[in-house]
Amino acid sequence: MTGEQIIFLLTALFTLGSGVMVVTSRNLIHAALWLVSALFGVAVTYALLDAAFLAVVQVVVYIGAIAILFIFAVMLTRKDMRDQGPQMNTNWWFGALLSVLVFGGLFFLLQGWSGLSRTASPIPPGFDSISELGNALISPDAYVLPFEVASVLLVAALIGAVYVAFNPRSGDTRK
Amino acid sequence: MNFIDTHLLSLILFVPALAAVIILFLPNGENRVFRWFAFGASFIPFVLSLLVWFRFDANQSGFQFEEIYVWYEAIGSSLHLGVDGLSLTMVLLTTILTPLSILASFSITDRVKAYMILFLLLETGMLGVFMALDLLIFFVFWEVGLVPMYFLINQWGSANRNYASLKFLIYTMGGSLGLLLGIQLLGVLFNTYDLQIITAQWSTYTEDIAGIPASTFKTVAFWAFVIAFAIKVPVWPFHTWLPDAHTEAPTAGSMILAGVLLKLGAYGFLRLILPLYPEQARVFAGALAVLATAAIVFGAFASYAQTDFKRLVAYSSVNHMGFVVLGIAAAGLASGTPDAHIALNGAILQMFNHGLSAAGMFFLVGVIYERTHTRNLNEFGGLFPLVPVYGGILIFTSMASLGLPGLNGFVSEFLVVRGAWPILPVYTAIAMLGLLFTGAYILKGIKMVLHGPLNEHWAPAGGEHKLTEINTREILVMVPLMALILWIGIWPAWILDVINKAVVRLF
Amino acid sequence: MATELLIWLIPLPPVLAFFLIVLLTNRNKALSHTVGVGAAFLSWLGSMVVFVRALGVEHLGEHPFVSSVTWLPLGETTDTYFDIGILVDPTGAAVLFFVAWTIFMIFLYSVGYQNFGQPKGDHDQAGLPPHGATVEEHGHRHRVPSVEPMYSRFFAFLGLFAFGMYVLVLSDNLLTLFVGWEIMGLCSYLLIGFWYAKPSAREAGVKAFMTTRVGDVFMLLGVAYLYSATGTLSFREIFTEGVLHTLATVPSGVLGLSAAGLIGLLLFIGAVGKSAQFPLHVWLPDAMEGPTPVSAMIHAATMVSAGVYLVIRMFPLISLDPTTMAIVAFIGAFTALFSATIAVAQNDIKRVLAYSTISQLGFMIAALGIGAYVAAAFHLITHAFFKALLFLGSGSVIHGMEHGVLHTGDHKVDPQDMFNMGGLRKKMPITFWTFLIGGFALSGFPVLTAGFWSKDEILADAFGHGHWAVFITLAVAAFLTAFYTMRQITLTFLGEPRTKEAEHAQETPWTMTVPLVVLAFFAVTAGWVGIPEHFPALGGLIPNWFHEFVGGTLAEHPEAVEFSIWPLLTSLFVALGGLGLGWLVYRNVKTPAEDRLQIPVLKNKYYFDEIYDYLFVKPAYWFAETVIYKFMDQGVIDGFLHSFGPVTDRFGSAIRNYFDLPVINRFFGDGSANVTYWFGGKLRVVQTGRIQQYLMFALVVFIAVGAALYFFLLA
Amino acid sequence: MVPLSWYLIFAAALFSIGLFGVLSRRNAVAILLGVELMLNSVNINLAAFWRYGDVSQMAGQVFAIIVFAVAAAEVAVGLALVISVYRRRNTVVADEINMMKW
Repeated sequence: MTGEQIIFLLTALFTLGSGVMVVTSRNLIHAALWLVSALFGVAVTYALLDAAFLAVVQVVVYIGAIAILFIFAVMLTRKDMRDQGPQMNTNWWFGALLSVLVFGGLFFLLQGWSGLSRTASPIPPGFDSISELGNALISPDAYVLPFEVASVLLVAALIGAVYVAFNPRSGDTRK
Repeated sequence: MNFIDTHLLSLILFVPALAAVIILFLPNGENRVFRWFAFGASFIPFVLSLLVWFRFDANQSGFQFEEIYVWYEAIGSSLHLGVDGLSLTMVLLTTILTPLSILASFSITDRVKAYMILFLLLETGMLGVFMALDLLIFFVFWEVGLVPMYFLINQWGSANRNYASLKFLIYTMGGSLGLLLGIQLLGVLFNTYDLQIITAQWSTYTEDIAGIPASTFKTVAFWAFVIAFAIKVPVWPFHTWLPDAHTEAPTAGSMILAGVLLKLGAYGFLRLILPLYPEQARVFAGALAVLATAAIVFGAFASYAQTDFKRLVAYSSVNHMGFVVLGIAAAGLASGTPDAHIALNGAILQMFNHGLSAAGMFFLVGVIYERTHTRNLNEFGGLFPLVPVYGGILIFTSMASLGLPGLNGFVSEFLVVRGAWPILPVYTAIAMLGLLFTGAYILKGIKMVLHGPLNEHWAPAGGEHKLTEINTREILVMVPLMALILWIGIWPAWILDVINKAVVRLF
Repeated sequence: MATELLIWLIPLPPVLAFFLIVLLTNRNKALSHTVGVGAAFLSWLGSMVVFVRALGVEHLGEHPFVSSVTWLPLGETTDTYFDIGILVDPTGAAVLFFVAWTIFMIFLYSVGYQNFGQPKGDHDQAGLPPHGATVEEHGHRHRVPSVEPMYSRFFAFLGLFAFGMYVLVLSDNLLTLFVGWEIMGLCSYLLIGFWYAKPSAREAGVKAFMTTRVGDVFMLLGVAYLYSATGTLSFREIFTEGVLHTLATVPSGVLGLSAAGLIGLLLFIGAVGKSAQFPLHVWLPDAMEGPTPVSAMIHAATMVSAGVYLVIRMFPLISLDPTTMAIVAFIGAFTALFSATIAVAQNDIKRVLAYSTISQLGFMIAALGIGAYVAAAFHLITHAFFKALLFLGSGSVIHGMEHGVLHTGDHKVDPQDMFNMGGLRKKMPITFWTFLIGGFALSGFPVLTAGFWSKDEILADAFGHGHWAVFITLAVAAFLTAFYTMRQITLTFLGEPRTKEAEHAQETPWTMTVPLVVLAFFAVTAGWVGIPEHFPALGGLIPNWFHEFVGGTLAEHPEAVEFSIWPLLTSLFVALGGLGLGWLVYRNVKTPAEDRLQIPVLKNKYYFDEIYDYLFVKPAYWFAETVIYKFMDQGVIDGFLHSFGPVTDRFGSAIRNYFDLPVINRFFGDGSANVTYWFGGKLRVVQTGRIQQYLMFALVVFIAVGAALYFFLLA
Repeated sequence: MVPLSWYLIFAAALFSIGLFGVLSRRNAVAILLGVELMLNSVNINLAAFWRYGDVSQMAGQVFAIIVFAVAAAEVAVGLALVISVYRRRNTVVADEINMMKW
């Protein structure tokens, strides 16, 4: 077992453990914080995969923005947290069963796939994945269009979010 | 001008429909505008058909002024128009009678706009039938004509109009079901609806159709066609819609109904049945002659029995159209012989003549009805001194209807009798009984309306006539009719020449 | 002007006058009669010119005046065109002569008869005879005749009538002859019903039209038959040996007649209607409802002669078949006797003449039936003159009587009843003398009058050819003719006035008397052109020109019958005997009661009107109304059609009740809805609105489908 | 070297955990947390396939970045909705937000 494998296993265990805590914590703040740790684990995984840019973005965007957003949301709906009540709905066992089934199904499918035990070829020397990614994102021959569409989507989502979350009553008072 | 030259028929056909659409968009209110616009619009086809008449080369065989437009390519139907001597005569009749009928309708005050629209649509429908050289188009226009007529009767008719209009519509539609089926069959069989192609092939078609011998099939199809047209003509015993519809229709409606619509049926006989089913026509000519004779005789008798003036005139149509069918039956039995040609000449001329005189008669009944609000012959009597001009015109038109020599009806009736006598002597002889009673009912009409002691009800009271004389507009309606009646009576060659050349070539 | 062109033009003035009067001048009486009489004069002038020119042509029979134009294009080539044209052959010329004269005279006479120049009536109205006007003269009021309200119209109708007659006479073919024939029929109808507000006149007009129309439709058939058998209607083309031979040999298939026989019979039936022969005679007496000039012109001189003229024209054809000839002879002879017996019992001055007309036409028909072509034509012409004269004379008498009626003011007195007259010879001398001449001509007064010569020739022909039955019948009829004529003259003119009205009768104006004089002249002289060559004493003084001339029309020149004394003696006896007996019997008769011949059966014309009414008119109406209209059309046919309504309704109800409602609606329609409803109701618990449950369902399905796909497809 | 299967199984496991969260948590915010886990597992897959395939083809990474963007958008809108619903109905419990049912 190589060191890399050990690091991977640790990271995976950490991430999965955090994930389990995310979905099982009674306290929502805790759950959000567990999410941060799970996301961090994913960032490490990216790093293991030589996807440096993704790892950085994971940290900056997910942990820095999205997770914080969650914590804000949790706090804004604090009054109704009901930490005391059941955090699972009545069908949680069925959800668990389904999840296991999905996992089992995926596992089963993966087993039958020939490329499963493929190993990664070393990164060719001089290959700069970050600059390649940058080129790919803005090159007209590659992915500039999806990239732009994604940006439009983001703008739309933000405007929509503002609109949806906008409190008309507070709007009135501001007037 | 070039456009007009090459699209004469379609212009004649669609100008009325276009005018109807324009009237639809004219602002409501001023009835006068609708009237005059409709009159003017119906005058255009008349002028154009005169143009066609004078440019028509009677010596040329086949159809002239042909136009073909894509219509329904998938099933082989096209908007194919064209006229020969036979249809041209009918087109001319239609375009003459329509403006006159519209002029006669100037006294309509109720929903003039709708009335005029329907009338113009009616003209398009009728003209379409006469011009169509495509069976499907023929059928389409055949049915198109029904709808405006139905509404004209139903909306502007007199007391019993609902019954009459429904009877008219259902009866005619019912009859045309078989026609539609027959047309479909031909269309499917030949993959085209073009009349000329079908005529050339169907009359000699001998193969089995769907396992049924062609002759059996043709016999059934023949009767389907015959019944459709016989109802329209109408031939006894399919005639009872006619007195009801004619009686209840508004005056101009009756004029067109008697003047043109009945001719559609006879035209169908001539254009479709005789060319398509020469064999069957020969076999069943006897049956047709029986019906025609029955129409002549019973029509005359029934007319004689009427006390309703308009109904009397309506039954006279049965009587007169019987001669048309008699001529057709004779021609069917002996097609190709000179006798048959003479009979057909007579039949076609009779169609034209009856169009003139029946329209005139219905109009005159309408004139007196408008003034007295009754059609009951027993309530008239002795009106001649009050309305001398009207009386004179009535006698003149009645005499044309009676078939007085020197007026148009005689020429055609004589030709039919002359043509039918060597072919169907017995029926012709029996038909003479009808001719005799033609006199009886015509004279009854004159006697009960004009002659005799004055019915005091209409007597001038206090120096004022309750009954006003026929007015200038009404005289203007009658003058062209009377002029044509007299002209054809004295010198029929101008029209008979065209008819004759067509008949000799066609049959 | 070329004679042919002139002949074409002869019929035109009257018809132009008709249109002119109807359309333009009908408000101006003077202008209207000027136009009318002027037109008649022009036609008369043309006819006379043609007649004179015709006399100058040798063998006119072989080279008549002809001219034709194409009229109806029929068939492919120009040979098959139907031509119309004019023809003046000797018979035509002779007929044209008398037609032109009588028509012109009657036009002139009408001016006076319709009271031109008299004031407008006090209470006259269109459609009724004028009732007289009151005028003030020299301080006292008196009644005078008033002018006819429809004066202009009368001349218009007369003009149209004259047109019809000229067309008939001048036609070279049967079709235009028929055209003229029917136009006259129309005018006859219009003129009989001229005073249309009188119900009797109205009925008489319809009766005349319908009765003659019975004949006309047969005639039309005959024309059609002839046309289809020969391909032509032109007289000259039909009367060629080949055509006639074919017609005579081809069987018609009816009653064993040849085609010629059947055609002849059909045409003859037309003539029977027009010439009022038995059994279609009933209309003519009633036709006397019309104004008297009409009676004179249409119902004595011209139109009724048209029937005889037709038979004369078609004689070469009709004479081909002996059966037809026998029928013609029988009908003629029977009618002659039969109507003479009726005439004896009539009191109306015009009705007597009407029956006498029928009777005389019977003479002509009978003559034709026995082959006496020339004699018939001769009698036709002489009869036209003297009968027109008699009618006009009777009109004059009536007119005079009306004066009397106006004078006394007693409108109950019938100015036409002969028993109200008497002694008029002093009051109306011109009328009397001319009437006397006409009456004697009618009776066949020997030697002097035209009637004698023509009637004698008929009798001679019958005798000479051995037609005994016809001879005897006609002789008896001639005797009766003389008898009733003398009865009429005696009752009307002789003796003393029997009523005040008769005392105040007046002679009529010159427009009426001049025609009387002119016609009287012809009533005498017309006979002199046809005196048989072998007649004792007179024979040969004047050549038998008429026989030569008219006989020339026929291809085979008819032989003049051999002279025999017996028919001559018979003629003399019946004429003189009848006249004498009539005078003897009636010179002292004052009232109808004293008249022993007022036998009901005769007076009521053998009840023919009633019989026809029961046999034809009423059944026809019953048949038309009850059987055809009420029973067949409204009952059977409409009933059948109306039954479609209930049947369709029942059928539809049945389908609805037994198929649509239970099967379609309940089972398929409601059923499927119910199942869906039930199913939905069961299923709706699934719709919890909880998104997580939806997701679970989705996943379950996804897993299930995915697993199934995997195992069934991939594995 | 870590075989590809490890990454994939790891991603599958994370996906299932997220799925369980989505299916089972009552709180709407917690559901969104589960969604985030699922998105991340997908991203791991994308990155892994990039790394184990032809590294010069940047599709995997590009796709991952786009998923980031979508995730950000989803979170923004989702949380906005949650807050909006909370304001109106005073609840963020998914079971109680069921006014769209029949």
